[in-house]
Amino acid sequence: MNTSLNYAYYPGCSSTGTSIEYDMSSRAVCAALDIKLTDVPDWSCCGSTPAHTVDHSLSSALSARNLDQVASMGLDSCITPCPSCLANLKTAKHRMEDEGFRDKVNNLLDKPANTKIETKSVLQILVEDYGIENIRKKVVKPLTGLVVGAYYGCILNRPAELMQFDDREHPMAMDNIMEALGATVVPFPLKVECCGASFGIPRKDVVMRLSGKLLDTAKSIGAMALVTACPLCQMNLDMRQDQINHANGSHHKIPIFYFTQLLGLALGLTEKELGMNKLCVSPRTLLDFMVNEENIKEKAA
Amino acid sequence: MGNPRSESNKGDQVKFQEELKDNIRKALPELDVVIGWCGSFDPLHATPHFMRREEDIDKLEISPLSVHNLATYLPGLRGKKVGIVVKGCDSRSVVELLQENLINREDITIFGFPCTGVVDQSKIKKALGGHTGNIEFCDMSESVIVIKSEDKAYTLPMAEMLADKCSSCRYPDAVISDYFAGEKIGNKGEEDADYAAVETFENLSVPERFGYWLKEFDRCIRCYACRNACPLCVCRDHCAAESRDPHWLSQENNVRDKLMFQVIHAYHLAGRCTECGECQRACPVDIPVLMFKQKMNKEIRDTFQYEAGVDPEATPPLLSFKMKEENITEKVW
Amino acid sequence: MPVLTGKELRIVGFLCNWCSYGGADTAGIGRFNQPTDLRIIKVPCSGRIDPLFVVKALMNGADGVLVSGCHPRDCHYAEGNFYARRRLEIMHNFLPIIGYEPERFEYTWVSASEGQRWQQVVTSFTEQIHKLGPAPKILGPEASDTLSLMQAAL
Amino acid sequence: MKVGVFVCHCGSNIEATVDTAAVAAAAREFPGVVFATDTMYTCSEPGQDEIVNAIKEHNLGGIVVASCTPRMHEQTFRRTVERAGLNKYLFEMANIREHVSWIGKDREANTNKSVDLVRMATEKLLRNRPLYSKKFDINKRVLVIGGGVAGIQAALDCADGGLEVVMVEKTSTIGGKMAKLDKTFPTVDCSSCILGPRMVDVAQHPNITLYAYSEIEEINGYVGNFEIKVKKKATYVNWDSCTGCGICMEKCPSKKATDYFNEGIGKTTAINIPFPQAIPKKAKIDPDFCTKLTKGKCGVCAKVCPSGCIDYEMQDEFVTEKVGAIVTATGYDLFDWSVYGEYGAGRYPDVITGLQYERMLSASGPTGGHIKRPSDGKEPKNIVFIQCVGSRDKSVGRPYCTGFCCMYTAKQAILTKDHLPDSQSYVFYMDIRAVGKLYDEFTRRAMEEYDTKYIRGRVSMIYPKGEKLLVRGADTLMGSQVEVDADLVVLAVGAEASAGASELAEKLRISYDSYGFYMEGHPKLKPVETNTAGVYLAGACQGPKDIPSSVAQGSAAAAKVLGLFSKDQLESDPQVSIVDIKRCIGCGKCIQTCPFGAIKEMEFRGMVKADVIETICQGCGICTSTCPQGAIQLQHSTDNQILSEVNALCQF
Repeated sequence: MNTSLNYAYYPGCSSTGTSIEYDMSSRAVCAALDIKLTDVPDWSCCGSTPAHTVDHSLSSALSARNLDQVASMGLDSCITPCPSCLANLKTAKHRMEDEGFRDKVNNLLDKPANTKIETKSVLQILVEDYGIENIRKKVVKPLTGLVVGAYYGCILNRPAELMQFDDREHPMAMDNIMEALGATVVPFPLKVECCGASFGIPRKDVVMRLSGKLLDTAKSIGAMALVTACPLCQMNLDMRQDQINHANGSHHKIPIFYFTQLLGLALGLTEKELGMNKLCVSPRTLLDFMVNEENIKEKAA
Repeated sequence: MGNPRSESNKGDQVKFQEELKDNIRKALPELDVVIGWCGSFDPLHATPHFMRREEDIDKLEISPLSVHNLATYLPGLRGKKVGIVVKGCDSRSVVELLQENLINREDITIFGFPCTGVVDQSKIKKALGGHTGNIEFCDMSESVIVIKSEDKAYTLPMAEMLADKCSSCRYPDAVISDYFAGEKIGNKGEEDADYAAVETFENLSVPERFGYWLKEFDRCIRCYACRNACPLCVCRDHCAAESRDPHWLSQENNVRDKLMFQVIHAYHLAGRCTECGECQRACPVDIPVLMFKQKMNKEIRDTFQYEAGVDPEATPPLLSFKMKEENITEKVW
Repeated sequence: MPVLTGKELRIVGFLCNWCSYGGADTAGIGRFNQPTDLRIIKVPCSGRIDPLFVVKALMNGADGVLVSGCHPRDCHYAEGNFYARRRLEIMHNFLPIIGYEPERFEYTWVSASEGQRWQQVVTSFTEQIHKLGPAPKILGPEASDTLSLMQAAL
Repeated sequence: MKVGVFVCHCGSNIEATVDTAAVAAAAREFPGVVFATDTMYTCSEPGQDEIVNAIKEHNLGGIVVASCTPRMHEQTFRRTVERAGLNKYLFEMANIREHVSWIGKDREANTNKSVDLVRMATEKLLRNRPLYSKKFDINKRVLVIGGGVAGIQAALDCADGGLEVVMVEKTSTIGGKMAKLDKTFPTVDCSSCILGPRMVDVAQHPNITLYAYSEIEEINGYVGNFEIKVKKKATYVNWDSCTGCGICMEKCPSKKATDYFNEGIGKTTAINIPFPQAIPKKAKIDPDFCTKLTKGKCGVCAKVCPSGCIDYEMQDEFVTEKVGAIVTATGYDLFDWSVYGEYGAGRYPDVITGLQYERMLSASGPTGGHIKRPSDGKEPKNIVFIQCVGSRDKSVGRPYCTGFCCMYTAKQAILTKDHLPDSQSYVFYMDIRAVGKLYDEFTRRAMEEYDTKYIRGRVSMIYPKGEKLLVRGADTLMGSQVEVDADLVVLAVGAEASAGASELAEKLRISYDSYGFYMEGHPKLKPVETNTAGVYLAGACQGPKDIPSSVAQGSAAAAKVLGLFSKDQLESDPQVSIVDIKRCIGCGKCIQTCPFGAIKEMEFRGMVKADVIETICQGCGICTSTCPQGAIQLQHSTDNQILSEVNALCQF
């Protein structure tokens, strides 16, 4: 195990709002695992906002600026919890391999863009750099009794050539982590399906249909909860669960966790540190159930 | 010079020379001829010496003047029982000839001795102001050469008069011998090979390098002394340089064919040349023709970790191959 | 014919009969456009290519030499390209001492089916030679003839 | 030598971008050239006659034709000059079509380049010498590698033609892929009923020696005289006494062995005969699963075998066969479809290959001809066929069309309805390629009479939904998304060269394309020959083929072999090395590097010299580039000939 994991950390804008619990739990988990995170100084938007549909060079310039900030820290790699940020940071680097495009970006920046910085997701460094077996060793409160499905969303590992992480059709990173934490993992057949996020504003009906299908499927395979690694996926499934139920006539009440939250729980962190209270679909019953199950197991032992 | 001589060395030299003569005396009855060196037309030169009778042995002289690589004679004497006195570098030529089946081991008796280097006559000539006629006296110690010529006396530092190959010599002792007279100095391997001169030259610009050779070869008189002195130029009368079939070179006096010949020579020696330096020594117009061979050897060493003239059983790299070549990176298009 | 000044340089190719010559044919059959500088000499096998042919071509005025044979293990004669690889590699690395850029000579492997690869090899090798420009030509019997020209060029 | 030059227009193929008249005019100035002209089609009869007439009229001693690649017409023109009384090696070609006119449109540059190529050819020709072939005896036996339908056809045709045939088959039975099929398209006749008798013929034919469960270890020699080392893999059963009674199979306690014949649908015993009609019908032990061989415990088969033929100590055995020609019929294997993550990459048991489905359909297969889901053994209702899995897909490195999947998918859809009248089949396709006699009619029947729903589009995802598999794809004709709840998904997996094809090609010294398929001598005119004399191709080893094409090529290869063997002696290629005895110094470097052992030492006036054995020399010329003094020269590619070409190009 690498004892001195040290990364520049790019939180991304959702981390200050809708996915604050993802940011909290990511930081808490890394601290608990002795992974040193240093915030990218004066970080700004990554450009994955509507900018990227309007102007590629502007979008990439935003990413390039943040990558420059990383370089100014004397580091050559950076991690972020958000797959959307990650995709845009990687896309910018990829596009800038083209000289003409790089010139355009450089015109928008004060200094030539750095094209060397590598970016990874928090999930990726936990799996690849820290290692699942090392996580397993750190578990103090196993997720006994929890039956969970892992939902990765569509951009965490796609396009495969760009993201360079896990299998594009059948990722297992979160499944393996959950298994290491003592949960019962049910294979989630729609793990890389689209939740409809990109239609979130103009076509809510699409979100209702697509996310509704995800929840239906979760229920059909007996998952008590889903874990995600994406602020948008989580938001659609969690915050909009009521709207989905309403639109589809369903009655789901499935807690949607960030994987870092459950990881933190197993590492013995408090619910507060992990922002459990920020979830819309209350995980209360489930959390109590797990504690209860663990007690039964201990007694039996 | 690479092998420091102690003051007691001269005494040793006399001793091993006597031992060497004893060795030859013992072996000569079984042999047709033993080749060594003896004094020549003036005290500054030695000449190859063919010993057939016992009394010839007394004339044998080993000194820094024993410059000739006597292995050059061996293929021509094939079929005869031949003894040969070899410096370390000469012995490597013998190894090569054995490897290429051009001489038979059972016909050859090899007499080795610890060589401390031979002189470069061109350097002496230069030190003497360009002419070496009428040498009246020459004496050599470990550190100096004292020469009297036309009433002038010169005291030249030995170290500066040694051949370049001797200053970086890695094989002072014969690598193969039946008799060895004196104490061995100790050989080094191919990894210690020193190609600084080649590397320095390669740092010159492309036109500088090309221009250098054009200028050097401009004075080549196509005498082929370089080839004739080479112990491994075994084609002799059938050299590609003078043949019409194959017709590699014209007989015209042009610098292109002169240069081409040297490349042919270097390539035909690839993986075979032991850098004995005879080609360069023999050149009457002092063209540094050894550098091509050194460059070739450097590439052979770097690519195949191979050095010629060490192991009579080895297969030279250009006559063999590996399915996967560790040190060859092919161009990616 | 003289090279078309400003348009072409003199590039000589040595191609083995079984793979690369066929690959060049395949490129032709596929109408894969290529620069016109290269002239191809067909030999039975890359193992037939004496590296001295390469030097001969350069000294006689070629600006670039390209050798192509079957891919390793695919030699029609089983071993020819393995010998060729060693010999050509050594010559490639030797060239700088004479005063030729090693990039003037490349060797590679193209199979009879790889028309597209052949097009790519020819195109990028031709570009490479054009980037280097014309090689020094040795003119006349005396070195001075060439040297004065080189001086003028510098 | 007086040289004549003919510059071909090749219609407009050359003339369009090369000024052939200017090339001919330039050629007239070359030393040695006394006659030069441009002609419309030099290879045509009048074109050839023109050459013959010019030779006679101008007393020409050699001819240069500037036209297409020598791989196309060198033989043609050699015969032409021979017809005019010249030695056929007094001829050279300049390739101004494939290497000039077809690869650039710059007429000035092309013309200039053509002149160079003609000068080069002329300079070489001036150094050509007449060469004469030697005759040598041939061994009129033929080796057939591979016992699939193409190999069987080639072997039987050769054997019926009176040749001794040696057949080497990798698996323990012949029959190949066809033996695994239930029915064949477009006639829907029983595959084993038509193949079975042919397999029996192979076994019973007095002229055929069959080595099953054997592989080619080594091939030496050349056309007419190959020497083949065959590895007979250890079967642990003495086949001389095995009667194929099958008692060992009944009693073998190790019943979990992979059933290769049934494509992994079901399991078999460690000692097994792959299927009842196997030829030879002999048992073999799979050493990976036999507990006697893995753990040293068991020995049941040895106890029950009535003829005592079990031998656990058996080792691989090598035999040598001498033949004069080789037919390669190594067939194909299925593409490894597990790269398709969207189809589950092998995670879902109810996603199977077409060949697995075929075994299921077969009455002698593991399910006795019943279609069952591998996961739960239930009868499927909705069956989805996906075509072009590993065909026409650049993203997985398989851009070519396998060609027969459209047809076998239609066949399987029809058979599905026959087996399960209540079922519904869906076929996701890209295009329907039904080129062949009665083929298109057949796919129409699948759609119209058997109510198979054909959906034009690719499948983007398969995922489990309860017990079913949800197949989602695009219907590109409707422009909509389609989802089918399937019980079983059958993938029409494309073909690729059989495993080990490239290693065998290296032994045969033939070329193969980037997918491992063997290269034919010429895509149009030499479809069964290879560029190695005496080696022929049959069946899918040359490219994916259906049964009729494979059989046709098997027969064609046999015809080629019979043609080759119609003479008692072959003419050797005179383009071999010769030693100039005066120049040779006997260093033996050529002997050391010759890959064929074609050079030996000889004694000449007490000196050692090299000597070439003409019939063994293959003409590679490694010796020539090895010999420093140029004492050994490859004729027709001598140092002087190549130097003259170099000089011709580099004189400016």
